[in-house]
Amino acid sequence: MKTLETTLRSLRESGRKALVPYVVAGATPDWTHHVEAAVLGGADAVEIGIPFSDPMMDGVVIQEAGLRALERGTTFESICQELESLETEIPLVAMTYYNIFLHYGLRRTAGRLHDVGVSGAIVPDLSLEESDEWRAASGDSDIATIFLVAPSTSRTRMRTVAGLSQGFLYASARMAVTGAASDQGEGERVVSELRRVSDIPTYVGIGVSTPAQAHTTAVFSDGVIVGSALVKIILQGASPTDVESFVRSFRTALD
Amino acid sequence: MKTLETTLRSLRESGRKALVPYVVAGATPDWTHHVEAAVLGGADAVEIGIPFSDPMMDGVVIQEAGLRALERGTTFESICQELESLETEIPLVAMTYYNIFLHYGLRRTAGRLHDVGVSGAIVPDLSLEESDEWRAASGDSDIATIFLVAPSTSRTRMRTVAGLSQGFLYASARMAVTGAASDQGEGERVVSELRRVSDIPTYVGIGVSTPAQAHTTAVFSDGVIVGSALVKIILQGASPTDVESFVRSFRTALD
Amino acid sequence: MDEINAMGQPDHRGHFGGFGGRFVPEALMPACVELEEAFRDAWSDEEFVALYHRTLREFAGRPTPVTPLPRLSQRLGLRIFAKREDLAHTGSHKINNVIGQTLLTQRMGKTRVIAETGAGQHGVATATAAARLGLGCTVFMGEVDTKRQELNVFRMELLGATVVPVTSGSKTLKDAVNEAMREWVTCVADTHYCLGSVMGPHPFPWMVREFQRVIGAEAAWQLKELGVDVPDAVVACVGGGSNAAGVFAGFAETAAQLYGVEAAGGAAVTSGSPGVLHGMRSLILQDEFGQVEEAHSISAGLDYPGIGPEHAHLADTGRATYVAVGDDEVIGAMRLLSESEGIIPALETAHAVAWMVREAGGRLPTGSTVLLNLSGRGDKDVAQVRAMLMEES
Amino acid sequence: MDEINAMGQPDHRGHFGGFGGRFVPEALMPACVELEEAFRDAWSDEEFVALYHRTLREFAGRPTPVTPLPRLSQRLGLRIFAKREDLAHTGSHKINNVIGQTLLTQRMGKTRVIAETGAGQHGVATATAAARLGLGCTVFMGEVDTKRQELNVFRMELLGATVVPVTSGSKTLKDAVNEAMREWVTCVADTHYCLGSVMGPHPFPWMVREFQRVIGAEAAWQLKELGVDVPDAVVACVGGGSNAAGVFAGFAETAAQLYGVEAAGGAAVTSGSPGVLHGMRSLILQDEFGQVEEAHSISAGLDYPGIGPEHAHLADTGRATYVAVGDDEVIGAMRLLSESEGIIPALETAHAVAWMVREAGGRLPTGSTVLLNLSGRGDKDVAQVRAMLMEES
Ligand SMILES: Cc1ncc(COP(=O)(O)O)c(C=O)c1O
Ligand SMILES: Cc1ncc(COP(=O)(O)O)c(C=O)c1O
Repeated sequence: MKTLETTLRSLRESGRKALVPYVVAGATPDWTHHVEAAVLGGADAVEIGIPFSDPMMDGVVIQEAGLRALERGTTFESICQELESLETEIPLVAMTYYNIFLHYGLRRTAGRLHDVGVSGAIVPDLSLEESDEWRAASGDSDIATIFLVAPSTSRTRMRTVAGLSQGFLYASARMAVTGAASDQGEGERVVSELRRVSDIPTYVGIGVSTPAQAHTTAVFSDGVIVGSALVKIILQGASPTDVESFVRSFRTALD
Repeated sequence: MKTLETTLRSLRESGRKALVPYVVAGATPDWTHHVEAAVLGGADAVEIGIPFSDPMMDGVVIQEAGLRALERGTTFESICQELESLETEIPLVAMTYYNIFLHYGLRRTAGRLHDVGVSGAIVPDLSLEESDEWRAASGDSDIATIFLVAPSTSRTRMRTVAGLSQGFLYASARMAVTGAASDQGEGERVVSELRRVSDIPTYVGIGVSTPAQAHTTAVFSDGVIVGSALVKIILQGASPTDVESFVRSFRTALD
Repeated sequence: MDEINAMGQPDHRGHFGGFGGRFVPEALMPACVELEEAFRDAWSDEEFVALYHRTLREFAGRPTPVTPLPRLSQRLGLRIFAKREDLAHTGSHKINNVIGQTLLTQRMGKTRVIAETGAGQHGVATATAAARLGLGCTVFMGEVDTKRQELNVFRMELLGATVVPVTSGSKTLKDAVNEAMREWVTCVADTHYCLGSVMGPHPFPWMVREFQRVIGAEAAWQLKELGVDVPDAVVACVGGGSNAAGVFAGFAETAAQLYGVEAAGGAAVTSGSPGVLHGMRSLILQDEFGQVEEAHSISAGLDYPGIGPEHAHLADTGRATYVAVGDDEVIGAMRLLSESEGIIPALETAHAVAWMVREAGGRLPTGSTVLLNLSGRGDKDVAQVRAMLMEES
Repeated sequence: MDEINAMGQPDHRGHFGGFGGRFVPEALMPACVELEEAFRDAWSDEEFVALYHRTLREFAGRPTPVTPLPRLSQRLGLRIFAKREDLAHTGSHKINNVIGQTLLTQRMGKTRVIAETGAGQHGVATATAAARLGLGCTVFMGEVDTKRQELNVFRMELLGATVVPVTSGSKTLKDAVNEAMREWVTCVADTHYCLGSVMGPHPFPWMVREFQRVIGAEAAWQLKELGVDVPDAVVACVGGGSNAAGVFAGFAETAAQLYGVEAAGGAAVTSGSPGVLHGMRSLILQDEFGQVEEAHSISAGLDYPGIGPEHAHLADTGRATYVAVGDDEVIGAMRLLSESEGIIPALETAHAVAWMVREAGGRLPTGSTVLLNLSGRGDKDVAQVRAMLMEES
């Protein structure tokens, strides 16, 4: 079992609901401070978005953040360098599209991510069926590969996905790309079905945008992923302190 | 034999080359004065153009004159009324397109033309083959029907055309619509071929635009028709006196 | 009513009953006679006919299909089939005629064609067929139209043709015909005048109808294959009348009702009277003094003050019925066919559709089978229609 | 080189050698699987196949002819034949694919399609096929393109479709695909994503090629009828690669050389490298960091930074050869074909013509027989070309 999963399992055992905020690397010059602020605010892990030109699974907010990052000259390597200087105890999980890894080289990617303190990877366009190569390349590294489950995923398929996911399972609350939503979506059904086939920590994301939603969601899941809602305030110019208190509002709702 | 032909035959017998200028009725308010001036200048007959919206056989100058006439509200009837007040000894020949006659009624047209002192009609889009009706309708009037012969007309066909033409034969000097031309065209060949099949007075038109051309043309024909060259100066504002001296310059060249 | 041979040959002078004939300057008479002879000869020469049909097949995409229109049929309570001239090369039936005439030009040993055009459809078709055979090509187009239809001018130029803007008269189609005739007088020895519809002097109305007959001939067997022996009605728009003549020819000797739909602003049958224009005796729009009036239609292809003489005759004998549709009904009809069947028709064609909409359940009884001649595609018209709709809103 | 079954089925994961596959969000995986099953099932159901072919025939005007191009042949010293996709309904081969996919949509019980479009050709084709079947239709189009191609937007609207301007990324085709995928995630239960080329996740590259195979299949027997057993070369332009795949499929198992002509500014084979984009592993234009680059071509239909995975594979195995042509060669080629044969090709197609001009006597030896896939007509492009030429002069 990779370190990420061990960490997150013991987090769950401690009775704490996981809070995983999402920060787009490079979207602002001080993004690493935002990461640190999120930690201070009570995050249990942080998703580090590595921008890609064609973010097929992302809504307008994260697209915009990615675009800004790219315009600032952000690259996989520049992000890794900035991560090197970031001091944190909690796990970091890279989130990007497969072409970025492919282009950098799969083994090289896994090694580099590990070197800079990343312990997991979410690659939404890397389907289970196409993941052999990456899993082989990252297998002997300590990078956990996190798969997503969607409301459209069949039960049989859930079993397979859950079986291969490492670290945690990303349960998508709705049929949508990243972005705020006002309703609860189908997270509860998805998680309850997953529970029958796996005991891996299961976090709900896609559309979790308020502390109240996070609270309700945490009742049936092991944690929540807060993406667009946080990225949005960062795009609007939030300071690290703003980020810290934003994250803390979720922390409070979860505890 | 209709009066027009009798007149023109005796003109030829007198040794005089016929000069037939062309005036577009209604192109200017004083067009009847232009006709009278042409007579004073030495015309032997005058072609009176009755304007038609779609003058398929006319070049730009006569088109323009016709358009001006139509814009001034000229109609077949208004022209006839104005002709009524025109006093002249020499023959007048109406020139227009068939639809004008058809629309006014064929018998009615012949009668009206005769009443206002016209003795011939040139209808360039009325082919021999389609002329039965008109010839029947005008047969017992004293309106002579003048047909054209073109450089493309075969010898056999020339015989038929010449046989039907009354008053005179209009020999087209070239394959062209009305308008000035600098060369002599094929008039000489056309006339010499016509001579073999008919002794009707034969006048050459289409492109005769200078006294010199008229002179050369009269050597092999019985006369010339001067259209666009005269209409052009009228459009440019020629006074009746200008018209008279223009026509006289041709008269001098012919005598 | 003499239905047998209703659309046979005209008489030896090119008359269809009281219409037709040859009203042209003497200079053009020999050319008309030569053309008539050349056409008669070619049309009875199996090799020429085979070449014509092979060119239509290999180059122009014939046979064009007959498409059942289930959704429009349901809306209108009819059983509608469309003969798809919009799928012919260059986008309308015009290509059938120009392929015939350019092949004939070649056969006559002439090396150049001239043509008139209104919106540019016939001009583009002529330039196309001329390019294919390596013939020179000059197209006369009213100056007003060259400005309204810049893209078609460019299309013709791309195809190697010369476009001459006509500045006489109203500077539109009618004047382009006059100008082409004037030009023809000067170059008739090596040049054929490729007229664009069933109009002009004999043999054009007859010849162009024969070159368009393929529409009706194909549709007749295609309908049979689709289980329709004879349609109750055949509907076509009428400008000069070539697409209508072509499709009617396939059904003239059947019991099918034939309907020609004119544009209200260019309705030579509905609002015109007998007269002579452009070398033919026919029905034309004219004022009380016999001056020809300008037609006014939303659709350039129907913007013609005359009609082919055979149509005047078919109207006279009652074999075909002519009706008129106003500009206001046309856009809705264009939209209806587009939305319900995925075919954007030309504005010309949309007149025929509009009339079907109006008469469904009326002169076209519910349940009756209708063949619509879909004479052309609407691509050429979308810019105009869009601009009109934007102005309105 | 394994020529037998060179263009057969991909493996069970949709791989063509090292390319293809299914790189999509988990939310779309079930839809891809469902689609694959539905397509397999339909494609082996005689009734469906018959319906597809009947629709192509009755509605879309198939078979399109193969036209010998004598004058161009003479100029280039080749024996050239053109497969006339320009004569298919809506003006290009795109209709073949959308008819297949919309019929499949109906069969799957879905009531709506979405599509991406660049210049609008695929969007118009999709809107057309959707209108014909009464399916809802939404088309995603980069905002930049909606402005460049206002008329195509209007055309789609006339056909009853909704056009959504895409404001993300470069606001062009590539982003329209992203946006369509994002939309599909939200409505996959009742909506089919009608992809416009042999790209995207499995089964699209295979399915679209099968729906386009009719081009090559027809051309093969049509050439035989014209006395050509197997052409020496088959030439097609390549954007995503659907027209090329369709025509290649008819000749993959023959000795014909296959040439795919890319736009120099969108040459995924010539200038790209392996990567993953839009659900597939293929060759793509990307910068040194793996960010996908925008393509830049005079021709909107070739303005795509990727290529269908099967082409990447055909390039890999050497069965087909891919070459690139720059914008500067294209207008001349468009003019050449127009003038010499009376066919104005689409700018996309003109790339293939330009390459033939360049290689006549070179890679296309004098006297060799060439099949050109004339993928579409140039009507959509004349305004652009005219504006460009006017700027130059
Ligand atoms: C599509 C279409 N239909 C009809 C017409 C009218 O011509 P005709 O009455 O000769 O068929 C035109 C003329 O341009 C046309 O383009
Ligand atoms: C006429 C034409 N040819 C070619 C293409 C390129 O697409 P593909 O490579 O999928 O055939 C397009 C795309 O719009 C097109 O319109």
